[in-house]
Amino acid sequence: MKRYSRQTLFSPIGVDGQERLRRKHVLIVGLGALGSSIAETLTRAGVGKLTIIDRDYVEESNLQRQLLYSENDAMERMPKAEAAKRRLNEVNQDVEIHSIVGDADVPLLERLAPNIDLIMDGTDNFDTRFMMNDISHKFHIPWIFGSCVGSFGSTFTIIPGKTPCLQCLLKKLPMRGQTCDTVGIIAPAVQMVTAYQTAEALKILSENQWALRNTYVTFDLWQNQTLSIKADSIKNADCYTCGHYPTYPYLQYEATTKTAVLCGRNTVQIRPATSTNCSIAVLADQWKKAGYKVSANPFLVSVLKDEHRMVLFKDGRALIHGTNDITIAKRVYHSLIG
Amino acid sequence: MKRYSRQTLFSPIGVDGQERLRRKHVLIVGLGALGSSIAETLTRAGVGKLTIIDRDYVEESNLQRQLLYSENDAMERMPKAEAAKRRLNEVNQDVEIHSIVGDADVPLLERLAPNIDLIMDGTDNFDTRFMMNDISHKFHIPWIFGSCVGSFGSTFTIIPGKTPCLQCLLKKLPMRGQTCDTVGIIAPAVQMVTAYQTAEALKILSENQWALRNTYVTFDLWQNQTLSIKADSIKNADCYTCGHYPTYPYLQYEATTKTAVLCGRNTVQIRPATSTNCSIAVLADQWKKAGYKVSANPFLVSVLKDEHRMVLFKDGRALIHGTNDITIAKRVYHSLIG
Amino acid sequence: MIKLLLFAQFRDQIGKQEMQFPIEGKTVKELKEILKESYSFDELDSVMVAINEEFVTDQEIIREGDIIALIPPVSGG
Amino acid sequence: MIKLLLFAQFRDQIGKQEMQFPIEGKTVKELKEILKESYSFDELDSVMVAINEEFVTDQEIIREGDIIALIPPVSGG
Repeated sequence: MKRYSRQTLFSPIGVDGQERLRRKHVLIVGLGALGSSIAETLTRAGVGKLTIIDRDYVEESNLQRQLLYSENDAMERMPKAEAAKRRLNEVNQDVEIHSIVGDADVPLLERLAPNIDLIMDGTDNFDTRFMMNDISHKFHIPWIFGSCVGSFGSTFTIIPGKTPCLQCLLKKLPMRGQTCDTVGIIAPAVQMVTAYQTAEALKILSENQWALRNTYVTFDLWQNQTLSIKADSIKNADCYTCGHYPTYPYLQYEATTKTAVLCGRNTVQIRPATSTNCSIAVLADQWKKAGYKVSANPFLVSVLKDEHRMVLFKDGRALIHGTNDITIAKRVYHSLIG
Repeated sequence: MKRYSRQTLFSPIGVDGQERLRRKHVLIVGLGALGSSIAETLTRAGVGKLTIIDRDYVEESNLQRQLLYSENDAMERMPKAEAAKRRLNEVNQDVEIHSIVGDADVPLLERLAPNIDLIMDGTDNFDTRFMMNDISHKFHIPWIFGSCVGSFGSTFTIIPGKTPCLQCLLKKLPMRGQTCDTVGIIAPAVQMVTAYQTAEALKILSENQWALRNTYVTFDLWQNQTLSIKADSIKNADCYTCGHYPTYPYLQYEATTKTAVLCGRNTVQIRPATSTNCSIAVLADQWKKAGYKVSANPFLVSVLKDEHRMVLFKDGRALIHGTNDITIAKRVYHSLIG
Repeated sequence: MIKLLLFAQFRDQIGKQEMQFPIEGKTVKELKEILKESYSFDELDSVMVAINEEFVTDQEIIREGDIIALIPPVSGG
Repeated sequence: MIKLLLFAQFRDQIGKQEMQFPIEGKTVKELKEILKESYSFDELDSVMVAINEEFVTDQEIIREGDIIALIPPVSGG
């Protein structure tokens, strides 16, 4: 165990905590900036088993902030889950890496959940996060929310039966259009979120729950702001996810984002879970600022991103033209809307 | 510039800021946990040129927290500066990496300084930091201090002519024996320090000095403490480094740590810059707790670390037995004393 | 008087990270309405509100000297 | 009464992260001496002291209600 000597010397972990880490299985959903950094830290730390999920492949514009990936991965358009696994194996062969190239949808998460000790948030959209939140509570698995954009980030550790859940915090799916593809992102903001996330993960995995932070942290590294906010009082006893009579709404078919390939049109339709009233003007404005070609009328907005054109209707429905591939369509959609 | 699109979309950097980054040359002193993380972030960010210095080679016990390095590097005992360079080249060929396997001593730092825009602290000892502090002020180069141990870390951005310097903060060389080899270290503490350090670096390199933090940050990730401390009032006008009549004491021969190989004895002697009264009892106690074999009397303490025995005298002088190699001797010394 | 801390896009919109506001006695919901009208803040429905480093609901009544933070959820990662 | 915040080894030594102390009117230097005698804190020479989130010198006089942080420099990296 010489390999982990600096971690076992840290007295709250110690040799026993290291052995507990080794027996744990962590699910990382999403392997973008947050997910790849979390995966590297937990692999180096000697967690027993990681299951990593991502539907995307490595692109040149990922390299600025996404650890694990090399220029070669971008050139080969390697799926992130495979590229990550390859590098993680070079870094620590002791850790069993189970990689899944695909969508983290309800059936997949329900199948994986029974064997998982902790879920880490590496996603870039609230659709998936609300699913993870329901899975976490249905199967009594802690999960650690994290998100960032620009120089701004947030994180919160959610313990079923104890803390408020993501629904208690957010009430409804936010839809804002502030994404890494519209307002950018700097790597230190990612690192700060994952430093908080992985510190909490090490506490849970080494069974030091007493040390958990219990606050929602939010910061802006460029503006030099940090806030640590108590959240206990907003735990909602009637919450459909963590309340007394849970229904796990985001695991129901009606609540999941629907996609359909429009035959012969080289187009995918995406219909979000809840029909939000999206502010087309705000989105159009943000996309213009980010340098995309945009045209809008009161009913819809059309935006060109690389070789795809997305048309977004006021009710939140979107058509992604230029592809028959649902994965690509979802990527375009979430990169522009969040 | 598609590669940096998420960074140029971040409006305080933008396309112009990215071009400014590309024209900068950063010196990273030390490539342990802090240095390797800083090097990876700045390389991915597209800084024009990095000079990286480290005297050490990769060991198995580094892998738990030091990015860039693989099991293979540890097996081959690759010098850190070379192993780092190899990985950085895989990650971003645009960035020119100049690697130096060796000691960051006064002559080397004086030779490099005239071409450097920013110095990043990746060291594990205050000897080197006080030298960097003097170099920074003599050549008017900003530098960003960082340090960590256990779950605890600190960072401060030092701007010559503006902020207090490391001497103003610390007055004298601390000598405490709390090092990663005695009380351990968890990777998230490293990441948090480097998130702060690299955010400040991006501000300086993209010429957004207005956004600098101006406080000393210290945190404990396990105890959930963070403090951001104003430091202006301790800037000392009589400081020998940043005051009106600087003498740059740590660049003088008398103030540098002296080493001597004791011929025929397979032993190196290390004599620290200032003769400190070290508390032998405290050090002995810490080393015992960390699991090393220790014996002490009122005049000296002897500690066994791997195949080396170090004998430390009350005046701070140390003998490292079992080697003729000054680099190895310094490594043992700093890993146990700091 | 209360102090309003602004994060992310709210800060960008106003151009500073804090504002003073004479709004004690009103609820968080009323504060949101004022912000919407006077500063055309958007999407205040999904923003999180903390008073003195503790999350509160829309019904919470604001008191003299409170420090109120508006925290927008962001989705990136 | 003042509040003392303890970091790193000081926290470990006392076993808690804060303490109350009736020490207003005294200097930081005197506080250090008391801590050395009563709690056998070591190496207080090189510790950094902040009062209300601002670094101070040994000569600073402590006032009622001050929050004092003892910050040990650590060398690791």
